[in-house]
Amino acid sequence: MNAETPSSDSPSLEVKNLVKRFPGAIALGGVSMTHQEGEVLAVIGENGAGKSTLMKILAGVQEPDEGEIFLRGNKVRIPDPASATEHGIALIHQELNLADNLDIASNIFLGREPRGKLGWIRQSEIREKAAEALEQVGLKESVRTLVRDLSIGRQQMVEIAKALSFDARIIIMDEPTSSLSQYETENLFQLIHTLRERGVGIIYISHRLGEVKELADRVVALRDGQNAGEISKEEISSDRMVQMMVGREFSQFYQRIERPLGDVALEARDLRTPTFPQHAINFKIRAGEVVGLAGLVGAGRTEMLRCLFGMEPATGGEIMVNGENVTPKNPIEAIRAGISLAPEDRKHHGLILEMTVGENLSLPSLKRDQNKGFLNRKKEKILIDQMIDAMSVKTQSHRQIIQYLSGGNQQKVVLGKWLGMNPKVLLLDEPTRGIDVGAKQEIYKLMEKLASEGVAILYASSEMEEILGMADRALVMHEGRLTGELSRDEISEESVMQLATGQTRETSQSTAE
Amino acid sequence: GPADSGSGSGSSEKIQLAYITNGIDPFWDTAAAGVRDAEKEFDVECEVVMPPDGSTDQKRLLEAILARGVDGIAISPTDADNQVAMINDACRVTNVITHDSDAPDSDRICFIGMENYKAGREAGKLVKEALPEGGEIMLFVGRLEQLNSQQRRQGIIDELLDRPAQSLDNLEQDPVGKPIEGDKYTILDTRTDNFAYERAKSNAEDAISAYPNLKGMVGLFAYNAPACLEAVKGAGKVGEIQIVSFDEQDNTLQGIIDGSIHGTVSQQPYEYGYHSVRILAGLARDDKSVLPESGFLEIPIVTVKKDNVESFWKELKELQGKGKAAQDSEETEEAE
Amino acid sequence: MKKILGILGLLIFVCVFTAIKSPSFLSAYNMENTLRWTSLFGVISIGVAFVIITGGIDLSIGSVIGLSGTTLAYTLSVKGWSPYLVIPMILICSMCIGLFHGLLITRLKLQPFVVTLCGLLLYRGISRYITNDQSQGFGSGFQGLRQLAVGKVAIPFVEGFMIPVPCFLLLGIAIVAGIFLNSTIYGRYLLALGRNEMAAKYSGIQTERMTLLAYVVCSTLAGLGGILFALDVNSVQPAGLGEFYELYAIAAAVLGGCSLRGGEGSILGVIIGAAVLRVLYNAINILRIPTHLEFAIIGSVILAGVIVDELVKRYAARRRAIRSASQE
Amino acid sequence: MKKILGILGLLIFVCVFTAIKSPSFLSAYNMENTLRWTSLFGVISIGVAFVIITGGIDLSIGSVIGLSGTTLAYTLSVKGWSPYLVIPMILICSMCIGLFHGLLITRLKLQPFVVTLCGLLLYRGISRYITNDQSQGFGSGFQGLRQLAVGKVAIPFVEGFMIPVPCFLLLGIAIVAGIFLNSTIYGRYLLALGRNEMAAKYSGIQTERMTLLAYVVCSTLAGLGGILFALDVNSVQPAGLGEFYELYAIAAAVLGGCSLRGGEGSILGVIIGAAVLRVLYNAINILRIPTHLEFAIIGSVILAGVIVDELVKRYAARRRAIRSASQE
Ligand SMILES: Nc1ncnc2c1ncn2[C@@H]1O[C@H](COP(=O)(O)OP(=O)(O)OP(=O)(O)O)[C@@H](O)[C@H]1O
Ligand SMILES: Nc1ncnc2c1ncn2[C@@H]1O[C@H](COP(=O)(O)OP(=O)(O)OP(=O)(O)O)[C@@H](O)[C@H]1O
Ligand SMILES: [Mg+2]
Ligand SMILES: [Mg+2]
Repeated sequence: MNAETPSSDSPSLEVKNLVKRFPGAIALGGVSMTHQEGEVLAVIGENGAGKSTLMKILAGVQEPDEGEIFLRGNKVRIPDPASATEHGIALIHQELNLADNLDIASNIFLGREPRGKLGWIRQSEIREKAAEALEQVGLKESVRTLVRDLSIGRQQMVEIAKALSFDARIIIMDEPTSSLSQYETENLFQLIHTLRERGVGIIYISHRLGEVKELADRVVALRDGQNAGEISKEEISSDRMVQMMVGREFSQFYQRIERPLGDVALEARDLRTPTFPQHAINFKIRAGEVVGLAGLVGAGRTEMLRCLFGMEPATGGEIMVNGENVTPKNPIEAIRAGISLAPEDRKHHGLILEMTVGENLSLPSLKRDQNKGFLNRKKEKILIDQMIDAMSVKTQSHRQIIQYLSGGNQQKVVLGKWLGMNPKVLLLDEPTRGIDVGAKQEIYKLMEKLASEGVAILYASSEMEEILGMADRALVMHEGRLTGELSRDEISEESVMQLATGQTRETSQSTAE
Repeated sequence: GPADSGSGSGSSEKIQLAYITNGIDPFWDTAAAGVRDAEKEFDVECEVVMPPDGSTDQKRLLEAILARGVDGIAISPTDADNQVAMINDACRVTNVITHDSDAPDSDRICFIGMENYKAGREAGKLVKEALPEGGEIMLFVGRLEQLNSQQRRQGIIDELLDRPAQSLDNLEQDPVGKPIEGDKYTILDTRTDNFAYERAKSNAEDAISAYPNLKGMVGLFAYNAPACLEAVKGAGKVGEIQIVSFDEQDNTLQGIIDGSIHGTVSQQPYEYGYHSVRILAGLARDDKSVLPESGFLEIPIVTVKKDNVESFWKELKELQGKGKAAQDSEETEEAE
Repeated sequence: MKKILGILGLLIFVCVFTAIKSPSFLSAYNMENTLRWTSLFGVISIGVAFVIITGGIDLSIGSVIGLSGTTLAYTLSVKGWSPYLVIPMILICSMCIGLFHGLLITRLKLQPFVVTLCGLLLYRGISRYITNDQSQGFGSGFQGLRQLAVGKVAIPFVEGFMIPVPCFLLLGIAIVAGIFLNSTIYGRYLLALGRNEMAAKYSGIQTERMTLLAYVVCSTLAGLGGILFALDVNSVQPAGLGEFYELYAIAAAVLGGCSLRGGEGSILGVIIGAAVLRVLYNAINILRIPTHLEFAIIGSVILAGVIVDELVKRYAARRRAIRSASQE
Repeated sequence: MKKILGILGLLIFVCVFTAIKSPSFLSAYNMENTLRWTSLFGVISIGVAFVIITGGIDLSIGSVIGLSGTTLAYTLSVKGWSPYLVIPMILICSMCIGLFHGLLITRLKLQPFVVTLCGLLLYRGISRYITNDQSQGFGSGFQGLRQLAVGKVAIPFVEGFMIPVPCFLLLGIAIVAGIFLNSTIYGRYLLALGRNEMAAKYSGIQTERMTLLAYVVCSTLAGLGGILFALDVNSVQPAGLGEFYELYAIAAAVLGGCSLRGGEGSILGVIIGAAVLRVLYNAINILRIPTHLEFAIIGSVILAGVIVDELVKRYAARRRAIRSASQE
């Protein structure tokens, strides 16, 4: 417990006037920040505020154009990731960065393998230590599993385990929970508490303000690459944080309006997914209904949504849209039947990173708007402008290459792609993953609006608040099984968790129909 | 080589000739030596052009030579029947003669060479000498698509089967891939290697494996017999399998001296190079007397066996040495 | 557009250099020849560019060229079939070859490299088998048909210089390909799936069908190229025609701005790429550089060109960054 | 391991088939030859596998083989230099070639395809230039040195069958390469960066240095291969030695389980891949199939092998899925 006495005159980490420019964007325009020994410092800000850029600089992934970094009062340079490791700084990247051809253990120790002479790998030592790290984060997988066989959520946990396995003095977590559900998140929090007690400093970035409230000793806010204020533990409240980030007051978060429900728009009858063919899935969603899909990481939500969208055709059962059997064998059939899916993994499935914002937005609707096979550039432009506007995508122009947008803005484009298609059934897989409060609210509003226009919405979410706040009804899954349905009145943190961990409730079955 | 270093003054006075081969092969190295000697003797400049990739390349290079202009071209057509138009195009702007392989239907002025079919028959005779008892024979060649390899092959076959000489205008060929059986000799197969020496060797090795009774191997291209020799040595069957060769690669001649190759048929490529340049130089100076009477200058075939190999080789070395010396001095001149 | 500038610069440099060194480079005869060869290689390079844009590769085109050229000469001269029957037949067969590759790649998920490498061997073998390894040709017949490859068209009011017929073919194909790639939804689909096939699939694009299309286009153009090469050279060696052309075509495409990672490419660039290669070959001969230096020179000129291009781009990017920083 | 099974199956199938059809296949002389050729091609394929694992490609190895073989024959026979000087010199030069490629690729970020294609042309040109396009050879000299390639070692207590020396070379190289790839951190770094260079970089791996290493290994082994080929064949054509070998080597690597997308590969698989190619060539000759069918047969056998492998894998996966479903 020697870390209980942080010396206030030389903080463990201090940055002064960091500037980072990109062609066409200034990510950081002179940011300063201090981090005290053993504290949990939360960094918040809207999408594109510069949080990740700041962290990448600290981890040696990028070099600042101007500014200074001090560690325990000494000025340092961090030119590459290896020297960040030497300084005891570990970063959990916002976007997954794993070599998916290697197994979990190799990934955790990549670049820092316990080695013998001549670079000999000590394989058993790696496996042992990796297993420990996995246990710490509560991931029940063999360390020999290849990373490419893991779902995104589990890959995220591997990333966390990787950072933990360092003997780091400061661990930076850039949205570590963005694809974790409540259960794993709590696990992570436990871990953070343990680490703090051990004197390890944490810098925590999240758009989930509830988490920040629970964890942070201090909160630093960034806005447009500038410092936008700082509050201490006592002052932390959602309103204050939002105000710092957005620069104005922010009122009610979830605004549910009562809507009249239409006929059944989407129905799954005895649906069997390729990964869990032993469980039949049955549910109905009515037009204008917003249904949440909850579950732990790996519960099979993504799998089911992919099935509904025809990406991985169902191995059994039927999918009905407006009472018609459509059971799509591929996405084209799904789209034709009026089903759209905004996928979870935006880097690999949602976007074509090297293409422009505009080209990404119009990709699904090109076919509809075509002019005998030719591009209809006029319609395309109108659609793009409309969507950039509707989703308030922060971009210089629609010609910007999308990989240079911040994560949140990228996510807006993913949603925008599908809203342009006027779907009957909208499937959203983690629609607010990694996006800021403002954008989140816009997306919620959009969902409300679409629902009131008669679109049936099924959204998978790992964020409990989102299920509690948005859903008219909730479906809960556990290991590929639909463990229950909760009506609006039944949705509560406990009831969702109960079903998500596999404890079936007697009442849930009766209310389901 | 006679590369134009850009100064231009010297080269514009001298007569410019081009000697185009049908590929890259040691055979042509000897021919180039003849070209170099004649260059000196007749005070002309002649570029030796070896197209690496067959007909297409030959056409491309010929076009480029015509584009920059020459006073005469000697060409060895890869596919005479189908290159008539191309050769005629060249005839329209300059003097064209053929060497090694003729294009009789074209407007070329004359042909220097000998008949590959005859050479084939000579090789057949060598085989008969080496294997008076008869036996199984394999043929090896770079590419069978070329006229010269087809004629050589057919010459050997006809000789071994004691058939009468065929007319070249309408050569009847035995199909590839089936054994051709005569009274004494059986020609098992003809294997091609696409000019890859390593394939030539592995083809020979595989033939030794596949045909335990193999008695003779004939290499139709210069590098084939040495490759066969390597394989025979590896199998420990020197003397057991007789080898007959074409052309005069060092390894072949050494093999004849050692007694591991029975003999070779030389077309004297040096003479091709020499006479091509001599005739073209004459024509460029409007001297028609250099032309052979019938339009065909026959270069005699030389059969090299153990008894005459040493003198043949010595002479060859002298010729090549002269050619090389001429070339070297030229290069040093250029460098200055 | 920017990607083309480098290669265009190289082309201009080589042309100007050669023209200064030797006046015969600009002679009508030489220009016509160079244009003709560029057109022939341009046609096959455009095909290969389609495949490269999808992130694939086609090593078989040299052999497809060989097969189509051989079949043409064989059926016309030896079998005496009608060209009106043979040419469509060859094009349809080439199309089927592309379809075959495409199906193996999209349905069985085999690696394009492996599939087309097997194709390289297989079609070469078939050409040699059909003709029993004998050279084929048209002799002095089929003069009318051969105009497709060797014909020239006079330009009104210009004397001495005529445009080779293959140029028009290339022009037509390039325009269609350019419009397809840039102005139709399918072109956009190709570019998208070349970059990220999964994301394209999630956007409702029938990626398999588009990939199939690219391979079909590639093989068909190779088949057409084979016809033209055979008609041009007049002499077809079943074991030789088209050998190594896959590398030339791929090189032309890559020099012209296609990335082998997929998703990038411009038709104009590809044609310029093909032109650079042809002009280099021509220049070497025109400048009387010995043939055995050919490869060394082409290799080093291209390498130097690519390196200079990269350095210039970096320099420009640095300048731009400094300028934009000082403005703010 | 699973990836190798398919190709191993193909190898066994071809061997058994040929052995049944013709007893000469199993004769000592034939096995020795096949082993020797497999070893020679195996050496260069292992080099290429390293580059492929990093997600790159090396098209230049055929020309590096040509250059190294030509230089060896030229300096030994014509210049009369000592082998003790020449062989290290050639290996060092090959290393430098790899370094040069690697630097262009990692520092200037040029595409490996372009760089090594230029290399293909350049080194071929240099070989032809050095020797003035004249064939080179060792005549009947250098018998001792030539044992490196054509020598054989008797096995104790086994009569008739001897092991060719190149086999030992291959074995040594394969063991070192296998250990490097699987049991050292550097091998792991190669695999990681081949799949996800960013991830490797973020983990503090000096990806550029590793990529460089792969190209150096590849060129060095190609240089060694060139020496062996020249010693084996005894006669070297500067324009021909090694032509197309890059395709064979890449094919061997890919058949042996390397993915051209990088990050995958096993040394054992590569050797089996090389063996399949050589055995096929051998089988065609042994079975007395005409040479002009060679390509067609090799192409179709490999294609059939790859297709069957894929279908079997799919079938197995389906069976497994059904079984696991019925268990629960
Ligand atoms: N490599 C790059 N090239 C150009 N612009 C970039 C690059 N990386 C980031 N940017 C820009 O820098 C700004 C800050 O991005 P950064 O990723 O740091 O935001 P963030 O605060 O992490 O946002 P989010 O919450 O969405 O992750 C954004 O405007 C982004 O577009
Ligand atoms: N490519 C894959 N190969 C094998 N198994 C997979 C693959 N992708 C997912 N799985 C497994 O399928 C199950 C369901 O995963 P899925 O991604 O559908 O879950 P999820 O509820 O969406 O969880 P997450 O929050 O991680 O996205 C998990 O057990 C996962 O490990
Ligand atoms: Mg971020
Ligand atoms: Mg999911």
